[in-house]
Amino acid sequence: HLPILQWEDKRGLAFTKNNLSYSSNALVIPVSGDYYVYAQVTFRGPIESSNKANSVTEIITKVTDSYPEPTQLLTGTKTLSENGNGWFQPIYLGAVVSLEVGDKLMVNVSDIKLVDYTKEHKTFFGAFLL
Amino acid sequence: HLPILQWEDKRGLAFTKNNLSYSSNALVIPVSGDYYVYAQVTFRGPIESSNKANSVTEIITKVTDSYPEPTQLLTGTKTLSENGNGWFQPIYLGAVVSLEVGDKLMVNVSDIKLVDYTKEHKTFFGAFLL
Amino acid sequence: HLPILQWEDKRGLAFTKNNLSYSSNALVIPVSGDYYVYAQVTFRGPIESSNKANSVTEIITKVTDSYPEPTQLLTGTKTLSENGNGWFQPIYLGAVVSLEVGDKLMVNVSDIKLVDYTKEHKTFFGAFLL
Amino acid sequence: RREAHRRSCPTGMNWIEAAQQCCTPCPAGTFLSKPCTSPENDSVCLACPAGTFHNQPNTVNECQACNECDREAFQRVLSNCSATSNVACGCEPGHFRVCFDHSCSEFSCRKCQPCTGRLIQRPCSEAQDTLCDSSCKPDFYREGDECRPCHTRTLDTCGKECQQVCGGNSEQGSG
Repeated sequence: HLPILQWEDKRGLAFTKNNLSYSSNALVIPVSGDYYVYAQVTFRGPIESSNKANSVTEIITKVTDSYPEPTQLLTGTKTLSENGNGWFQPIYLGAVVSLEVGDKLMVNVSDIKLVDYTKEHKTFFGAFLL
Repeated sequence: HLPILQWEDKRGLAFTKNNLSYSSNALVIPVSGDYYVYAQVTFRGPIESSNKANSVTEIITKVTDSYPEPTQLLTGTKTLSENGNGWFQPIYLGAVVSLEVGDKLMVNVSDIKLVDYTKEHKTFFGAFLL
Repeated sequence: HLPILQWEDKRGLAFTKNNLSYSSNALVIPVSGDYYVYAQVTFRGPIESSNKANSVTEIITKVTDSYPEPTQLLTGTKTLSENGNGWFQPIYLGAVVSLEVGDKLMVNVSDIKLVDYTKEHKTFFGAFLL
Repeated sequence: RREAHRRSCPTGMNWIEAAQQCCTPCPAGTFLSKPCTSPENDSVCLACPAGTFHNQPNTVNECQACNECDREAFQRVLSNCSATSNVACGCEPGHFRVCFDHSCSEFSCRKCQPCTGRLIQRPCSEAQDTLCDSSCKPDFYREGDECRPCHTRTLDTCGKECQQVCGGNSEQGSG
């Protein structure tokens, strides 16, 4: 599995609204229904310690009691063409998905070291019930 | 006109919610109102059979009884700089538009051969009534 | 501060509904609550008159009576790798934010000369109350 | 009165959901301000406000916004937006179109190449760049892929070809 992003849910712009709660890296769905789920991850590199990435990927996944495996809901994946010098790059994802109470939503990324988590307005994650 | 994408609306993550129906490549609007319309297309290349693309374009268009030509609602267009080697690239679009009952929404792309439609979490299309 | 984009709020696809209003380059929030705020800016270059940009940035900011400084709500920023020839590139941003009545939302960009303002379906800005 | 149902309007008439009526479309250049109250009488159609247009008969309650030409990128207006047609853009003199798609609805304007020291085979036009002659003009000698005037040559820059074209030494430089 790809690494899972952790999220700040208390301070600043954190987004836990309409009693969506956030625990162990996941948004927990309080009531069944159709949700617009979205996430943006800003990636940046190159990073010494991580091998030279030639692409970045962001995946919103769902973990549900009714199915043993995580389900990939939305995927944004892009090759990098910045050949070596410093680069940065956002990937935004958003769509309507049907969710059940207790389902957990997470954001996985290709390489956690490439994520720019320094500012909450650059990397964010949320959902709202329609 | 640019080619129109076809969509799977029965299985898996298909998105025809709140009685939006889908027929002949278009989302059909069941009731007049303001909708948040969105689509992501993941493009990938190069593809032998299609001439070397130097840009990719995704357009959400509206066809309506009240006007004889399609109207471009939202456009995402990007040049490619991956010079030859394999590339992939998502374009996400989303905004609020006023629609009438019976209006049809479609997604046009610059080159249908460059669309990665292998996984529904990479290329998707939907709308919800506000 | 980064330059602020001006918006057409009457003609064509532009509209302000449920008394969201637009004045002096800002969307004005009529009632407190959680809003999904979004904007897309299509950038294009190179432009002779502006020095060679190696990145583009779009920021949705909030100005509120309760705080003297604008707050950066959402940021999309990307390096350019199109080395010299003509390039274009959309950046889409969207998320839920809590807003108070009277708050003002604006879109700032790194270089206003690089914004493609020619077609309303390429560069747009909006919000809706959840 | 036959119940007019959606989608069963006679040809040349559009169904108006708000009025539950079939009405005659408004002419190009106008929009539907008030729908007809019966198929026999006319809708109220108003002219598209400045900066908007409709190039087709329609029953839309607002007009489309005109595009703008990209002045920063050397585009110029070929024909202004009118109530019945969108703006048409081209390139400023001395520039030609580089199309981004087959229909060339999206293009940038690039500076025409000057053909310094060469004859022009085909002048620059809206559609394509200048085509320069491959050989240099009289009194110009080739240096790499450039053509240089003989009078600018110096002893150490005037190689074999330069001497053939411009003669032996630099003092006698003709022209």
